[in-house]
Amino acid sequence: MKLLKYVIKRLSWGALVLLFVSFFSFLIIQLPPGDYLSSYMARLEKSGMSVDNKSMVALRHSYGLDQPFLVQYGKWFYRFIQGDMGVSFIYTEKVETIIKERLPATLMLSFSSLLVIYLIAIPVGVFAARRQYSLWDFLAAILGFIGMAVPGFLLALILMWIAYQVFGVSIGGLQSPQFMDQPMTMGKFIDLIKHLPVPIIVITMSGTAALIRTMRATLLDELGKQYVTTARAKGLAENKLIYKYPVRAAMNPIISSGGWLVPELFSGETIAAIVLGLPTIGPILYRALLGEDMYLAAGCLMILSGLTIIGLLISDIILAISDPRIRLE
Amino acid sequence: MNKAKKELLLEVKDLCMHFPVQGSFFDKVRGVVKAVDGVTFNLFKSSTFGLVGESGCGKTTTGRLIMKVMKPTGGTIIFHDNETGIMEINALSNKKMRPLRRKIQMIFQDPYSSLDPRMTIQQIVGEPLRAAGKEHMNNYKNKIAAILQKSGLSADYMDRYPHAFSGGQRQRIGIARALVTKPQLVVADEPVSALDVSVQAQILNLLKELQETLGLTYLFIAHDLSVIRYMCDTLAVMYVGKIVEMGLSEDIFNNPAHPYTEGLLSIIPRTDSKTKRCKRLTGGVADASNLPSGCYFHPRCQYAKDICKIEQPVLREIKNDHQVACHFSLKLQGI
Amino acid sequence: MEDNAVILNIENLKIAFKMRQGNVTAVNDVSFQLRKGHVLGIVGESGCGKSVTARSLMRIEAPGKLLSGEINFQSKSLGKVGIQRLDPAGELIRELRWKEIAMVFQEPMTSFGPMHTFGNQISEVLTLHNKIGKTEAIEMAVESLRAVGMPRPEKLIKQYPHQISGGMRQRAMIAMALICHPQVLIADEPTTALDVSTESQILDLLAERQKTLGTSILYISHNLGVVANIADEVMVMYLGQIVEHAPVSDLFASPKHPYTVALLNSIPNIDKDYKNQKLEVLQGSIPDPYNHPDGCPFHPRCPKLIHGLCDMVQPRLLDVSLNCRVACHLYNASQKTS
Amino acid sequence: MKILQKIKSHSKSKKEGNKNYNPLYSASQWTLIWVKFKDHKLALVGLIILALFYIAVLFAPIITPYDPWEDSRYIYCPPTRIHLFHAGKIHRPFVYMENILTDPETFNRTFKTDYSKPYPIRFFVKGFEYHWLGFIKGNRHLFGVVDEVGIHLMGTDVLGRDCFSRNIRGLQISLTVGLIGVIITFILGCIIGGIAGYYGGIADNIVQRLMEFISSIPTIPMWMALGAIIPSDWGNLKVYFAITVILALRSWTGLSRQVRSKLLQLREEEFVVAAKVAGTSDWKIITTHLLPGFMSYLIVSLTLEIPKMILGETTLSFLGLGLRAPTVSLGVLLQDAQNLAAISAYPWLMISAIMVILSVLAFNFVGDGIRDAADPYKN
Repeated sequence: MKLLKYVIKRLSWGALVLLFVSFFSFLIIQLPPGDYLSSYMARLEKSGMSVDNKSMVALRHSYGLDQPFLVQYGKWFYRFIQGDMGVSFIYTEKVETIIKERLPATLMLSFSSLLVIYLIAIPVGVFAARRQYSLWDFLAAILGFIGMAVPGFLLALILMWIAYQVFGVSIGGLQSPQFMDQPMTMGKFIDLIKHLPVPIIVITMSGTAALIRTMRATLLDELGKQYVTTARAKGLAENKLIYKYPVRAAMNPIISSGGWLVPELFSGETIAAIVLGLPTIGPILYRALLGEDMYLAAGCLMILSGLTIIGLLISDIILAISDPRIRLE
Repeated sequence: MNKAKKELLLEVKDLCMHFPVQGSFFDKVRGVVKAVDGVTFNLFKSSTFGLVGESGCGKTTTGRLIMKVMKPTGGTIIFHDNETGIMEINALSNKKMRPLRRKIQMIFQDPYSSLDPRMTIQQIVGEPLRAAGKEHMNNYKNKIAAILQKSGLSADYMDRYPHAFSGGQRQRIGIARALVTKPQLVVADEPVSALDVSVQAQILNLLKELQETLGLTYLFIAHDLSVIRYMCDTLAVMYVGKIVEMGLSEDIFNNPAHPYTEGLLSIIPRTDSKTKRCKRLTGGVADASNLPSGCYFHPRCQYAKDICKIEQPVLREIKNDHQVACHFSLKLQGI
Repeated sequence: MEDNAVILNIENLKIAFKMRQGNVTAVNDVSFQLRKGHVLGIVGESGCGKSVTARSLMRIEAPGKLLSGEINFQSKSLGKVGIQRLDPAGELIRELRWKEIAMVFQEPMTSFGPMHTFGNQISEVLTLHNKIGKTEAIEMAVESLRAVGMPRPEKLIKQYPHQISGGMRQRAMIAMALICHPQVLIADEPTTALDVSTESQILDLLAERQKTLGTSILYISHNLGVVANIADEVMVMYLGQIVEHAPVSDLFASPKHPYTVALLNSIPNIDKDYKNQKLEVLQGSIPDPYNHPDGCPFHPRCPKLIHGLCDMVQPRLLDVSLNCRVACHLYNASQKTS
Repeated sequence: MKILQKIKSHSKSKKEGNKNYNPLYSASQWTLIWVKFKDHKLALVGLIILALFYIAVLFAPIITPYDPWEDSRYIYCPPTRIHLFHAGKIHRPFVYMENILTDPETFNRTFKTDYSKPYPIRFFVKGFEYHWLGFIKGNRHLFGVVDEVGIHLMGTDVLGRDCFSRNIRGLQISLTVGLIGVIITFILGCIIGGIAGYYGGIADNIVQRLMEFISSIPTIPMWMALGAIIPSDWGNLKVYFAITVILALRSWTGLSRQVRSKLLQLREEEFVVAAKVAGTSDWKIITTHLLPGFMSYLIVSLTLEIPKMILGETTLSFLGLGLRAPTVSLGVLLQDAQNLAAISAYPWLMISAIMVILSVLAFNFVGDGIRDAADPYKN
């Protein structure tokens, strides 16, 4: 079937991009002059302990830091494919276990945020377009602007401040302490849900604002087209007519806007997680970059980019299925 | 347009333009669309040659090839110029082509997209002059004012922008731009089809007057046969990239030799309701990516025989410079 | 209702658009009648208000605002109806739309919704108006497509608009328009965007369908030749007003209003060899819609201008002979004296 | 309206005023855009805010009463209130002295206002030395107080430094990061987008793939990674430019996509073919026809790109991966507001956040206003 061929082509292209990303992320971590050990050494000296040179060399060798860059990359990538992403210096654990531990929270948050964005932006966008130049349209526009103007971390800060001032409760993290490493019980699930709103709001704020504007503009464009007049002439009721024809046609650009929305989501999630202390991949990447923990940082970048590529692929496939003009090309 | 000394201006010899149909990123070229497929005709000085046909017949592409907007995939275009002699347009380098650019100009179809909305009329009309080379300022302005006057526009429109003008006035500006460098050949690509009836007549008459006063030669491209009859001395009817009939306009209009021309003439709605339209042309224009075998017109032709399905007819002369590409054109003529 | 009874009676219709730079009267005091089984052609250049007039019959005149005048329609189900009183988004007008008055538009490319199959869009009208089931509606849709000469209509039902040519799409549009057997079909320049050969086939199709179903057609076009072929009577409009209204043979044989005369002369005649004769040309261009000339709107371009009369007093549309009407002072004066 | 008057008077003198001469006939593209832009109320508001901000940025050293890095005893002092009435009588605007009381046991410090003596605010007061625009030496400041009383319009921070001066200086850094970053985006976007749009074919394909590659790495993780590369021993100026480059690396893709699609659209217009036929060279076609064609769209996307960059810089500096302590940018200022306790106790630390939001909102409003007016020939 043509669609299968299209999917395979896109997948192979995604893999190629992932290869470039891996090279790029490994290169990035190599650039700063020293590496983990030298900065670790610097920290030790500051706190008065001194490490003699010989054990330093042994350590460097065991972590394979003394080999030339390309060899390090080659070995790392070869092992990466088999799922062994190397060892993190900070956590002294295997990178993939850390990431595996944090992956479900990342996926759950980003997926639910994507859902929230689409569920809010589409109706509000349609509403604003249909009542163009009315008070509501103006309000939606203002909300949109503020949504795009307030940076993610600031929103998180403000929400936490309000919660702290008003309710006197700290709403960081996804789990209250007592449920921390308990098995999944009903109580724990409800507690999780109770913690969800703040991170979701922080992550989706700018995405929703931008999508509302896209939806409104696209729908206004479609409403001017001839087939809307034809449908009206056929005697269809205004509401039914608008949702069946122009809104359906305006859905395609909305689905294809997944292209810039998915990366935006992951980046919003990273910043929200750092400020709110969420158990996702964002904060680990942050600590890894600060501490120049090479393998962990590369692992995180790869996973985030991988998720983004998969997200882009899915949005392309949905678009190909939903738009007959592309599907039947 | 005295026929006595017919001086040749432009020779087009089996011009071809085949567009590859691009597959997606990975698979290679899927097929070829023969937009222009072996077109041959000659243009004589200060006469009007018409190219007529329905959409997709390749008339606009032919016009653009002559203006060297794109390179043809085959055939030659030879321009006879008494100053610079005989030259094959496509063989010329850009530098050598520059003097020739002044001699060949073009009038476009859509008055709303053929003028740059961000330039004043003086800049638009003056562009060919600026491209042809340095010109003293007031000499440059006088030339523009003169040609605007000739095209029926007042000279003090010069510092206005296109958005201040109606469709008809914009087309006059397009004409002024084409004639400012006193060209010999003007390719008019559907100059009136985007205009209202009354404005259309004004522009057609203007083109005729300018031809008489400036001795211009027109290659007139249109789909409306009545406009072609009014404007052209000789014409060629095109169908899916090929010329199917060519000759003097009275011969073709009075006794058409090709079934397609005959069909077109019969179905055109007339205002005098005496000659009722008769149904002689069924079906639609052939799809350029999968063409019928033999003569492309045979699926729609009422005279079609077996030979038409196999062998493609060649353009041959049946009477003094009246050529047809059809196996049975003689029978059609009742000869 | 016996033949040529009046189905549609429009009196002093006035429609204006509120634009940024001020009000533009698109239709200025237009009155005419449409008889059962007749084809009424409306001809005029761009901006003369022909399309706005037609669309106001179904109250889809877009940004325009119906100022005054009456549109009395003899509806089968609702009896005598004053369409100008109906609320454009109301229940009643939706009853009439497509069930009694249907429409074919100019752009075949964008008249159908891009995301739905032909079957869905055509059968939708039946399920809406005739209250019949989906499957039965699809069958009727297939039949209606076959009736307009569509090859393989069963295949077409599942296809999308972008998969077929402009000419085919216009045929499907006509099939959809006539599927509920409306009393009135409004054709707003249906063949302008088509090639000559497709145009003639669409005209034949419209004529044949009109005869068999007895629908009355309001045919709008700027191409006089097309109107001459399909219409029984013709109205010429200029700047929102009717300047001449006559049976098709009278209008084209002996045009009366100077504008109609000039229009007919400025079209190159395909059967005439012009040698070096020139076309009679109508000077000037259509005036700016924001400042209508006073008196007769055509007076700035009229070769037979009577100073003091034409540029002061607006001529009324008066009967000159059996159902021939002209709005020109030349004829009013003669009428008084004769 | 003065633009229209200017045209009217200019054209009246040149020609007899025939009845329906509309001054907009000979109005260039930019005049038309300005006429349409003015209808957009929000955009005008945005323009005014931006004008104020950029004036403040230009005259930063003169406006600020205190040196942003000068410590003082007034630690975490709330914003000084300006009074007009002293003991019931009207008085020129003045401030009161704030005394610092330290509680002996808990050592926490509170401020007690001494209402006895009004200290009038003076203008063009002598203050700290500065080099305006790098070369003009001077020590005059717009406003200030002479005696040792303090005037901290936006309070002070943990080291007693004046927040008002630091915010203005922060604004200077953040807004200029946006501008320089946008210039890099403009150059990269135009060149790459231009090549892809004008020449198409393989070039277009390569650029498309490159953009796909860049957009497949989420924005902030990419910036964080690039931010982490900046060696800690680089000077402030070097770090500053490194950040602008990093921000631009990501945002040029949006611009080049705009440029490419606009070029593809304009290339099909008949007036481009007409120019080619008239003999105008390729380069001249690009500069005289295509560039003015999409210049207004370019300005729209640039104006909308600046706020993204300001947000980018603020986020990065907030995380400690962007600009570092000695430099004062709005993001760095917000680092102090990181912990909840600090914000709830000293809310005026959040004023830098309001500065960020205001500047970004202003840019978005202006960008939106230009976008509506970008194509005056559309209707």
